[in-house]
Amino acid sequence: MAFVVINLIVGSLIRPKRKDEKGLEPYECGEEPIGGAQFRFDIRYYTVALVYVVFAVEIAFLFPWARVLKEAFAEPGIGGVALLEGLLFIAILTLGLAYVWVKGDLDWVRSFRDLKGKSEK
Amino acid sequence: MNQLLQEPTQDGSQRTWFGNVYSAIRSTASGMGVTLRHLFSKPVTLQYPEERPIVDDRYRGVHYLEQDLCIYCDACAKACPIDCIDMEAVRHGKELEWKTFTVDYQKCMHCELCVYPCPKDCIHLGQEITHLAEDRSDLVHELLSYTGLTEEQKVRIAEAEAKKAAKKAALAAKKATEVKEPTEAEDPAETQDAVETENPEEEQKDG
Amino acid sequence: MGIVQFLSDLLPETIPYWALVLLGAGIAFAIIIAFVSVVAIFSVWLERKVAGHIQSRLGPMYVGGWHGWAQSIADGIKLILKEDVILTDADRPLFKLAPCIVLGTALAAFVAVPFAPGVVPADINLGVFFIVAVSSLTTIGVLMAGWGSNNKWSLYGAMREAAQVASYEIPLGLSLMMPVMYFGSFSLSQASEMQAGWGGLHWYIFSDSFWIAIPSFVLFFTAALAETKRAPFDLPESESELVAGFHTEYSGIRFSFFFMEEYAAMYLMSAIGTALWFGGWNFPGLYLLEGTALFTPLAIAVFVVKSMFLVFVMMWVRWTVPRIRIDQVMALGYKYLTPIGLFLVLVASVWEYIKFSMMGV
Amino acid sequence: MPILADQFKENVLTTRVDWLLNWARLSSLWPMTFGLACCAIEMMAVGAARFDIDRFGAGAFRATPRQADLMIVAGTVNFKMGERVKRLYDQMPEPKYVIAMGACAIGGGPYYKFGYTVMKGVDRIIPVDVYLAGCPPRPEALLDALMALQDKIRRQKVVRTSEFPPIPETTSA
Amino acid sequence: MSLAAYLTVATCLFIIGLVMVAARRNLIYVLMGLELILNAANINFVAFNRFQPGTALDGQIASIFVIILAAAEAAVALAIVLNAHALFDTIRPDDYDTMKD
Amino acid sequence: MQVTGSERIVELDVRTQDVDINMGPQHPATHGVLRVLLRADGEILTGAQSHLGYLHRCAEKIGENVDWVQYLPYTDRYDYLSAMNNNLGYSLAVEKLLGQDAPERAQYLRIILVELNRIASHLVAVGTYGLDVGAFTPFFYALREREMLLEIFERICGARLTYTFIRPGGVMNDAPEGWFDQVAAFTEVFDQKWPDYWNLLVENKIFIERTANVGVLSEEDAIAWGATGPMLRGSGVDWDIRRDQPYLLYGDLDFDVIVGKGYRGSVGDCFDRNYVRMFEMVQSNRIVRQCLDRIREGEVQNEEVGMSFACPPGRSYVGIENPRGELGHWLVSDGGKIAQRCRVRAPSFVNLAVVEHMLPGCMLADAAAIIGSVDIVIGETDR
Amino acid sequence: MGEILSFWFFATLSVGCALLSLFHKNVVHSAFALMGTLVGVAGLFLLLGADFLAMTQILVYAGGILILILFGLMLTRPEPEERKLGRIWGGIGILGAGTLLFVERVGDKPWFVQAKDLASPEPTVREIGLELLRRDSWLFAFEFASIILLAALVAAAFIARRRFNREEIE
Ligand code: SF4
Ligand code: SF4
Ligand code: SF4
Repeated sequence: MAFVVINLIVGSLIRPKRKDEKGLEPYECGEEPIGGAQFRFDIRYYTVALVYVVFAVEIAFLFPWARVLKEAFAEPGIGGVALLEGLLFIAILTLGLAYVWVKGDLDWVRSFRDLKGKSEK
Repeated sequence: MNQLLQEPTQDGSQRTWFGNVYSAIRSTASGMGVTLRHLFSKPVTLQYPEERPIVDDRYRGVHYLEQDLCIYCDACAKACPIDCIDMEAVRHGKELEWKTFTVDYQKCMHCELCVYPCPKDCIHLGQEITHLAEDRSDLVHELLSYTGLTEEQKVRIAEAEAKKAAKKAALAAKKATEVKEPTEAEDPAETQDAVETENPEEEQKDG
Repeated sequence: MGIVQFLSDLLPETIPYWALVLLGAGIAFAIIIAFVSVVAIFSVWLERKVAGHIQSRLGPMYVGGWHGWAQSIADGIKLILKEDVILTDADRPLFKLAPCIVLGTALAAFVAVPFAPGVVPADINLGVFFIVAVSSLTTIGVLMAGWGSNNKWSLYGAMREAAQVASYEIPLGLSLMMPVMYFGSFSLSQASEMQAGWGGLHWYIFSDSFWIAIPSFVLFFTAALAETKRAPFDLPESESELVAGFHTEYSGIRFSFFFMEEYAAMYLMSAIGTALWFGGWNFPGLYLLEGTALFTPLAIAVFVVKSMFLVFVMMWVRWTVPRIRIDQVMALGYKYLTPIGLFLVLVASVWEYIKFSMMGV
Repeated sequence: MPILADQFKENVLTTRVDWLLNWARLSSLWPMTFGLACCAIEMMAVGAARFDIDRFGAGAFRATPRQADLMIVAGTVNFKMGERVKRLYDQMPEPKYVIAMGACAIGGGPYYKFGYTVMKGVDRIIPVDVYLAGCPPRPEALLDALMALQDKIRRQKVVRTSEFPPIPETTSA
Repeated sequence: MSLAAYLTVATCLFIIGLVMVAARRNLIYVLMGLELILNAANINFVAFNRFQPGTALDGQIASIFVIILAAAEAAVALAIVLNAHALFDTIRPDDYDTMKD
Repeated sequence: MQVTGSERIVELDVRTQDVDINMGPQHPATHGVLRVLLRADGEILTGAQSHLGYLHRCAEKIGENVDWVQYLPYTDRYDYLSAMNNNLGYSLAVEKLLGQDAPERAQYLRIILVELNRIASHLVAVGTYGLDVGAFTPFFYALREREMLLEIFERICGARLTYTFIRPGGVMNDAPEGWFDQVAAFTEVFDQKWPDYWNLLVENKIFIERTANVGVLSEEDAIAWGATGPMLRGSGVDWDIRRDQPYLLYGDLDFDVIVGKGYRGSVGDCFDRNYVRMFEMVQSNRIVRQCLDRIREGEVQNEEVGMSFACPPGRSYVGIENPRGELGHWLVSDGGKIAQRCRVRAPSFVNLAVVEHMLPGCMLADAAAIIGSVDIVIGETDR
Repeated sequence: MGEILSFWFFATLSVGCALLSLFHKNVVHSAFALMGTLVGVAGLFLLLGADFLAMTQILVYAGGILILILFGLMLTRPEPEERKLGRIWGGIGILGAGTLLFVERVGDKPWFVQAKDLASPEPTVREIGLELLRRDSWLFAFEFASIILLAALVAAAFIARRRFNREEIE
């Protein structure tokens, strides 16, 4: 801890600082940047996040299930049903996965030209 | 030849789900095999500052000049595409008083074109590989090992002058006596040429 | 809170409890930072040596003497001394906060790593789950970095990172479910303890469920590579596409934070792998020493060496394979690893049931 | 410039600190991935297995100037590119060093005479620490240049003086 | 800490969320406000559960379901927001009445 | 990992913003100082424009200012990865003007050198292509083997990169003692090392996925855009100047022309271009072996052609098969010691033109893969 | 004492960040500030003995929903929103007053039991797991959750995919 703090302090004392504003523009491979960097982005990322959120919840559910599975077999009143219940849960979500898969939401459209070529043929 | 040098086959299995999984695992494993083999084989690295590379005789490095052979004919400078070579000397009859003979490494591209036309075969590109400086003007490289006249040269010039004077005197004397023997006049010059080629080579060093 | 207990025994009773807690937290934090720094320094050096030898060259040789051992120390000092560039139109608060969040979350996740019996910074009983959850926070830090840099390459890198790391949390979680099911516990130290049998070789990967353990480990390892942004999943910082990705605009010490985080995360993932699949600190014969003073240091050493080996495998993979494209990353995550993970969970749970009903274990 | 610059008299401590800082700097000169022309191929060769610049700790080629310490100007700089070179140099954080590799970068090289687009020396836009002649210089020569630069850094006095080279103002050659 | 302390925090979050929904005219803010409200509710659930000795973990499990619903809601709502944005080129609900003309 | 290219047509109604990004002049993927101005919608490129001139060195103008032989060093420097080939192209053009030929031994020496240089150039191309798609190690292996070749070159002509060796009327020097053995040893070693690249890079699943079906250039397009070299052959056109318009003694030699067949995707994708390079190395190796068998003692320089000469008035165009495609030299002489017109048809300049046309619709990561697969050398495009 | 400290820390973190995100001009900053709130709430959960819930909160909220929101922001135009401070303060005023009134009414209940007087919390995940599987308690909800998730996934994917054409609407 002290090591880090000392590092930071000493570093900030010794570290050179530049006086002018030269070279503080964004780096764009040596060129002057064109336009700002805060722009609207691709829709694909959104679908990915969407699928992720749903499955993250699934994981949150499955973790306790997996944790207690062994004990649940022995637990009176649960028994082997625990297995079926979990599998049902997985199955239903697999349906969801299958849906987005079949509908092509998991594909990142690769090439407009590919598509064009296909539609022309 | 190796099996692999055969052309690959069209592999339809790459297009199925299981085919993809299989080929991904297989090819990654074989790639990792190659890298693992290299991990334990000996590196090819030449540890430069400790181990020096063997530089071939033909290597075109930094120039050097056999100064005593050079006849200040400017052929090398003319052959150079970018005029790197700059030389200046004063002729004292057959002897040269070198002022400067520089190669400008701000321009030189080590193409060796200056070497071929040299009538005396006295300029070379040597085996020295590094030429660096912290100041750019240091890169104008002086090839001469000495400037001005050496003692021997002075002696020879003096001799030559003496001979010349003697010859002049003789000539004048002969003229006076109307006897013509022009062939004799060249003899001393020839012997002097021979002496010149035998000059010691210790002084020829590249800077 | 082992440390707090220890401190309260050590120090006079007049010291208030909250001071003890703060002190304990500070000490734990310092230890973790020190450990992570050492691990990072060592792994950077190792990475360069491994890369060197794989590429049939030598890697660092001169700095510090023997095989350039001080190379990464020099790198570290130099990075501290570098000018800290902040762009004129960067989003300053985000730009400054991002490296701290990224490194902070990586360090926080270290709390749950068990090095030896009893040597756990904090034996969180949710171990695995905690690590998965906390490491998902790095994404936010990276998004901050990308957004705050006001640079297109950075933003691209950050978006990729967010999409990729988020997606691969699913296979990662699924792959961790198999050991959780097998051990019936989230705690990494409990899992390690449970692998102590067979003279120290009762590792999950050698157990009766080995045929589930091996694929699940491969799954875990792949997902872990993606989570730590290592090749072939190094798209967020891919050099030939995005220059340096989300840390394009970072220099000096802030960059070193990202650098350290990468290696810390690598070590973290390897530690999980070691604790769950490769028996943690267990090693054949080591149990003989139990009770002696040698035991704990040796156990720590075994654990560190095992996880360092996994780190080495990560490096080995990195220097072997090309980089995947972003759509392929997504396809691999959702179309290959997730179904495989779900299938494995199914098989493993059925296997557990079979074992339960047949053998009663 | 460092705040601490010019604040101390020379003594054992500052010499020690100088030694440490210089050691760190010279041991970890990360070059920028920045090839211009033929010389860049030899620069690549230096990074490759046979010569392995990584032995000196300078093998971590960084693609972004923000993380680089050393700019190896390897190749011909023409006026169009010169502007970019200068911008990239400006974008590197202090302390930064430059090696001008090859005749072209030093003074226009083969294009000195007829190359009307070629900048006659990169030191007209950025300060150069080490000039390395050759066309292209051998990889060993580049290693020599690196060592020369390390020597130069070793002589630098970090704690006391602000010895960073002034940036020339002219952008025209 | 007492139950009241947790409830105070929850109330603060709730108020902030509500104000955010009401006062900031941007669909994303509305969404964020909703999340705050749900969080406040979760704190309440858990806090009551904790301070009601002897009960099972129903409060906590209820919060888990709240989180799930929040996830589902966020996913669908954001999809709608994106569509709205595609349609009207803005995400300010105030401007949506332009479609009437 | 395979993406079953979604069949549905996407209407881009969510108004994402197209953004203009500079790729280059200083970018690891642009092989020097090419600048490509990309227009991207998220990860997908919608437009591309390449900007040249960051390495313009007036090479052609210099050709009109210096002697015939003095221009030789400058030919080294436009395609600095295959300087021997450039020397050869220029020398052949000058020889055509002069109406002179090189002696047989010189011709075989030239073929050996040129083919070895082709291997060296393809090694760099394949290696840096590995870098472009993210595999670092093959690059190091490739440069390691190339280092052996450079040693061979250095022994015969004294330079590693800029050879100035093949000259009008022959070559500068005869081979030193033991040189042919060294070459023969190399051909053996190379055959042993070649499978490593294949296993490590080309057959890797990820590499295949990254390159197959990416940047497809159809046969018609390739011809229409004037692509040459591996670019053209990768698209399935069976055309090689060495075989179809033989120069030197290529007519007598036995070698195959490698043509892309779409083994892993469609014909003309990045994989095929890379595949062509990989197997061309093997063929070059074969050619070198044959030349080693056939070469006889003899002169290496046509005595009629000196170091400084004047060419008779006339014009000549000679195109040769450079590693990157057809390298043409167009020389006009007015009878003087200096060319009146010197013009170079640089293969990568022409090949580069297709890139603008291939990039839109690909992904950002493909930009690196496609530009890399064209294998441009900026010294040549900008000259 | 440690508990009080932590409570104040997390409470300030969550409420402060919530306020920050309420008042901030820049919508992206607001979203990032929300992370502080979510982590703070997770901390409060921890203090309340709900460790599993805290982790779920971080995993789903901070790692999932927040990223979703951020992606949403980056897809839509992140214009600096003109915030109407009057409206915000007004809202806070009214709601605050209302709450105070309410607390005035019901605030006399025994709500001031100190947590440290209660039994310290047990690890919850085992209980939660078993509870979720018991037929008489949460099993139905557990299965139902999966259906809700399925519905959400399908619906969201559908809506996100569906693109209206302007002409179609007009
Ligand atoms: S080597 Fe070439 S460039 Fe250098 S001086 Fe000689 S002729 Fe001129
Ligand atoms: S060509 Fe030879 S002899 Fe003539 S000046 Fe040059 S070096 Fe001297
Ligand atoms: S110095 Fe020579 S090798 Fe280097 S860039 Fe210039 S011309 Fe090319």
